[in-house]
Amino acid sequence: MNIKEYEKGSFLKPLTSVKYLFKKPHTLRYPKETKPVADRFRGLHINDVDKCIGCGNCRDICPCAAITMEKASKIGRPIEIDKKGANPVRPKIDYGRCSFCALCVEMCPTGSLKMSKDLIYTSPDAEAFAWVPLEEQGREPGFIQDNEITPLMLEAQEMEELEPEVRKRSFEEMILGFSEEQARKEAMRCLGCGICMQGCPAHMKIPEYIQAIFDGDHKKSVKYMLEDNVLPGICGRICTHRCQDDCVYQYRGAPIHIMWLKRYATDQLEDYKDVNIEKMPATGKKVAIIGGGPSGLSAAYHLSTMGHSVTIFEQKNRAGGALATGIPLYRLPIYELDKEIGNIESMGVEIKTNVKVGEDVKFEDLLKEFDAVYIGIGLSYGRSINLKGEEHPDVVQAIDFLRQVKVEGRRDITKHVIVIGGGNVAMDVARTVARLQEINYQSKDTTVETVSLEDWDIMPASQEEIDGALEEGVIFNPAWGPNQVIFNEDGSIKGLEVKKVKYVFDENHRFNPAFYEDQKKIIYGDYIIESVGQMYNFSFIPKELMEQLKFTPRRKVWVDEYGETSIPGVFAGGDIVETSKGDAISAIANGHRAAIGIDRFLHGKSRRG
Amino acid sequence: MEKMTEEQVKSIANMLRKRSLWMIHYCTGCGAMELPPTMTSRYDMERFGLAPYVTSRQADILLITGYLNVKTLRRVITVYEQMLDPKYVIGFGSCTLNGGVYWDSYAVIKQLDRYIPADLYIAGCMPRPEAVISAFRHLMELIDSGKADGYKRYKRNLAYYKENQRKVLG
Amino acid sequence: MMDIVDKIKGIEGVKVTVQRENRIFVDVSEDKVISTLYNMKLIGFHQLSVQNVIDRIKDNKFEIFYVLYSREYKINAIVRTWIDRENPVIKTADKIYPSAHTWEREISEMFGIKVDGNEDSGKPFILENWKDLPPMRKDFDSVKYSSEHFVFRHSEGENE
Amino acid sequence: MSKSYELFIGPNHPGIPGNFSLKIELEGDTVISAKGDPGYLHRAFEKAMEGRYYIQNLALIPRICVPEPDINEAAYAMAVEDLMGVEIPERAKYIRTIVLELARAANYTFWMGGFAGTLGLYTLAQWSFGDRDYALDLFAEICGARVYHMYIWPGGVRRDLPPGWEDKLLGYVKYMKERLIDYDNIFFKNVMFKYRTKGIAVVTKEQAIEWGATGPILKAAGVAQDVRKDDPYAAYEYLDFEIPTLTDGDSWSRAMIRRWELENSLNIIEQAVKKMPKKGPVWEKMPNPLKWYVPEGETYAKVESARGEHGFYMVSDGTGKPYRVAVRGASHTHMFTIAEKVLIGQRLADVSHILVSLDVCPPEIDR
Repeated sequence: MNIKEYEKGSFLKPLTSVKYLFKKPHTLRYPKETKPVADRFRGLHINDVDKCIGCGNCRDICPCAAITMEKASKIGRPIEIDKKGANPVRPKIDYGRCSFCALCVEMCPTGSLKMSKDLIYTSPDAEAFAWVPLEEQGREPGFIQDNEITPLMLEAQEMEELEPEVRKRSFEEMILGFSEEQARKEAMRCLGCGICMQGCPAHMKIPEYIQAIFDGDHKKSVKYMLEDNVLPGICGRICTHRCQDDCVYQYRGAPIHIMWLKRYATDQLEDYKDVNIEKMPATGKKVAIIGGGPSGLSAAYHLSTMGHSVTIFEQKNRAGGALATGIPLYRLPIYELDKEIGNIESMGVEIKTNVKVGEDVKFEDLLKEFDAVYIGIGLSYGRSINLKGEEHPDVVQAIDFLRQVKVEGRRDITKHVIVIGGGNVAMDVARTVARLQEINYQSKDTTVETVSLEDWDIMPASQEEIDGALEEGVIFNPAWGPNQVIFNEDGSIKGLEVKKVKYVFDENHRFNPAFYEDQKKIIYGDYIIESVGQMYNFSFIPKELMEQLKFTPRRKVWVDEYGETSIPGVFAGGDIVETSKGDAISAIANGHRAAIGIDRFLHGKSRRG
Repeated sequence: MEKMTEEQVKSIANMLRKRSLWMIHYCTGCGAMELPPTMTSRYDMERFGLAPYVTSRQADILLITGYLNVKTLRRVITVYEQMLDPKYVIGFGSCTLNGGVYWDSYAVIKQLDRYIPADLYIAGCMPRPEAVISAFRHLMELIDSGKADGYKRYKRNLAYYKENQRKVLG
Repeated sequence: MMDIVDKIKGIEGVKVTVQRENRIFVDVSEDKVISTLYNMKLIGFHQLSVQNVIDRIKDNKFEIFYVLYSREYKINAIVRTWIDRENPVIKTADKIYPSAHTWEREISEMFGIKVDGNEDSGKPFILENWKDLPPMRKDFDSVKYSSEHFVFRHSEGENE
Repeated sequence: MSKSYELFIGPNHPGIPGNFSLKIELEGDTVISAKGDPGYLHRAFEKAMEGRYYIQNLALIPRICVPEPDINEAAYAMAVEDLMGVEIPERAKYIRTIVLELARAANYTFWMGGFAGTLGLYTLAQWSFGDRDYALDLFAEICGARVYHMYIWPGGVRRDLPPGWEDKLLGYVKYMKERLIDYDNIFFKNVMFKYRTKGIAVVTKEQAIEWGATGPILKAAGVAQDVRKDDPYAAYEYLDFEIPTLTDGDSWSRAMIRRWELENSLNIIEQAVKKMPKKGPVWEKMPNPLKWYVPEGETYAKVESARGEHGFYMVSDGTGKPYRVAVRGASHTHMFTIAEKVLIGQRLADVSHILVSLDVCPPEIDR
């Protein structure tokens, strides 16, 4: 720049601007003319309320406290209220606060919230500046979220597990658990919205305990867990993790590994001495619990913290129910069970093992001796499907087989095994068989096949289990129904004849399988394990009392909202009641609920006296 | 008969008023940043008979451009009271409605209409020039229909406004 | 860089930390601040970028910091000192750095720190008619003050 | 004996650059003392930032300085990155440079209009405000807002440039360079401008250094101090540019420095667009905003704003919210230490243009 020229100054130069007299003005004659609005413009919001789950993350991140959550009934149009993993609320935005920073859009886990290109709104009414944004308001989307650049941490930490070849060789625990760094990173992802808590049958305080893990305070974390779940370490390994199915990250990325975070935190503690719920003063009341499964243990723990003295009657030689006998060692090591049951015993719960109610001790006597009785016997007997030829000794029930392997140390197996069923128990069986075959035969010339009515898409087993089984070499025969067992001439089993399934659920969505009778095949094998469900056995209850016990149409024990059966003072929980979804966490949840009910009953507050 | 003519005079006056509005040149907050483009060549609000003016006594519109600090509020009230009737107030953006991004600040008032009456608000933080022009046109409509009566409300409810003003100004 | 550090270390009573390239922290005790600043200016730190206070309420101290800059060496030096939170008084640095005068006015208003030698200390500067605690102190709760003195427009949504 | 009298200018006054007031004492029309009265724009930013998560402050920081918000975003992001030990991707550095320079150019364009306005030459005001508007539209395309961009955030920038944006940008640069000739003709080479500003409000080199001036005031007095050169941030170290200096230190020199810097900015933009990696990440992944714990420490991050050195002193105590953020705006010193002294002896008619010539930005003083 030549500064001299400027220093001189000129009278005439300004006159050159006269040329603009003859040029078209660049004035934009709004509103006659408009200019296009930028594609990423951050204007008034748009929200797809059907996609929105009301998680409230937009509200939490808003720097201006502009977002409140409006009840679904007030948003001006009907929405699906009982959507799974959703709160019946939707964001309402106060434009007397909003700073149009679009952090809410960046943080929206479903992608329902957007900003529009429209930012022209005037009104003389100051109250007219807050509304629930809807798609019907007809605004054109502007700023939307980007999966590449997002403050959300969409990717989950990879969990290390043993390689299929390695883990097959033994019953060693296959999931290795998070390292400290991984756990912190995974815990960091949590947004604390609490949508997961609804999915969890026990309504555990998930955001709180994840926050505590993030802060490195494992004791605080486990303390939060024990409030709702007395077996956190076990659930950290074998839970059906419904919470993860609801996690808001599922829409744009991978859900948080809530279960494994729980396992991480409990693994950091040798025992729970310092973190147990504080015990209330003794009340002198006595409660008997029949069955030492998860629901019984849960009820026992909470009752003892409430000051009652609790006795558990367990017919097997160790407490734990299905956890002790059914779940294979590679998923749940025995020391974990000992740790958590030991913790429950340390609260003063007496566990009487090898006591069978109805034989060693009479149910009527329990009713007399104790102030309340809790039945948590679970479904401990295998259900048969009345298969032709199932009376053969080489056709066994899954529950017996698993117990033999886990508790009695059975290690023998034949070379070709057929597992009937497509649920998680069937997977446990198949994978246990795969291990036994590896141990006995190094998997040389062995097969393990499963047969299930359900096709891949509706198979009840969880995807992780199916994937794990496939990795370990299990062969699947989905959408085949067992017809009859075929025998060799020497009386040993040759195989299983199966027929093709037409459909499993009829048009009313009821379980009512139909088959193509002409499409049949034979699966060859010499050992069949039936894994199609379990049932309870109430033979210990005397006949006159049994008549009083009310059942639901689905043949489950009827209980009120506090777990009390139709017999006053008798409570029930676990898999025998209808609220259970057949997993440990539901059993723990309704054990806890029954404990509250029993406490009320013992303090004379029972609904029916 | 006489009453009729008075009404007619009023409506003619309103019609004329809306076509020649002077806006006082007082940038009370950051919303004033979008005023220069609106005033000058790009959007040229003089097309609507609007122009900035320097003194309060001659101005018709007071723009509260965004957040209002308590210290500024005192001056704004003075300016507003100096302005002659009819006078109109436009609140710019979020801050005049409910505190905006400064909702937790000890220095900024949260609701403009508790201290002086506002005739119109514009959404945005900050509003685009198009929105500002829309607001001016909206205000003209309100003046035309006689709905922009903030100055009358101020007189009518003077005790209420003074009480609120005293509370924050001390 | 290192020769400057050595020069600063030569000033009496300072503790020098080199945080990274071009940034040095110089910690001094309360009574040595002004002499340190004077010596720093002699060394070549001609510009005071910012002077302000951090309320270390847990230690019951105010941390006063002066961000200095030397064009010659292209180094930022941050002189820090700590004073008691009860009846806080500092000495003015405006004879050394004229721009400190205004920062000190702000400090005295926002933290309630008396500045000896600064005739504007204690006079209203940014605030007007302020009757509460000095607002930048950690024990002053801005949200509480706002909800007591101003009225929020009520929004009906549920905030669980 | 002539009597002196006091005069209040502002806060409602067209000659005041924003909501700010000045108490001056005059004898005749000569100023004998001046005292600034800030606080009309005090919003308690530093307090509010202590109560918000690191990412939430993104909504606050651009509002500290209205005409040029990006410097705040950049300085804040640099402070957080420094505390966390994060290095941002190469492309993000260039994008930041482009954005900062575009903002600087827009700010100088805006300033020219204001400055010409205080001298009574309104044509330039009409032109430059209109031309700045195109820059604002460019901003709206990259980040969705004309004034408060919230585009630069810790870790890089918020979105990659939209396709075709560079061409539009270069088109704007070309347009502005042509317009600058017109600006020169109508204003900078205008004798009226020269007569009104030459020798007015002189800040000598010694005074400028002593009073702690930065930016154009210092450059106009002959000192080439610029954060972009002295402590390069973003991509400035890869770019070739000169720091303009003049020697007089008067109002004219300061205006010329800004005119010069505007051209400089346009050149830097051109260079940066050419040198920028065409592909690559623009953001280094940051933690979940609600659990964004910044390691304990203190740092001072500074950038060169249109007015001088703009800095953030940030203290973290290891939690998700900053413990203390102190903002250093260049205007703070320029108003109180310099303007109050420089105004003495000047004519009343020059007061408003001297304030604009020192580029006093009230929101940055009050915060």
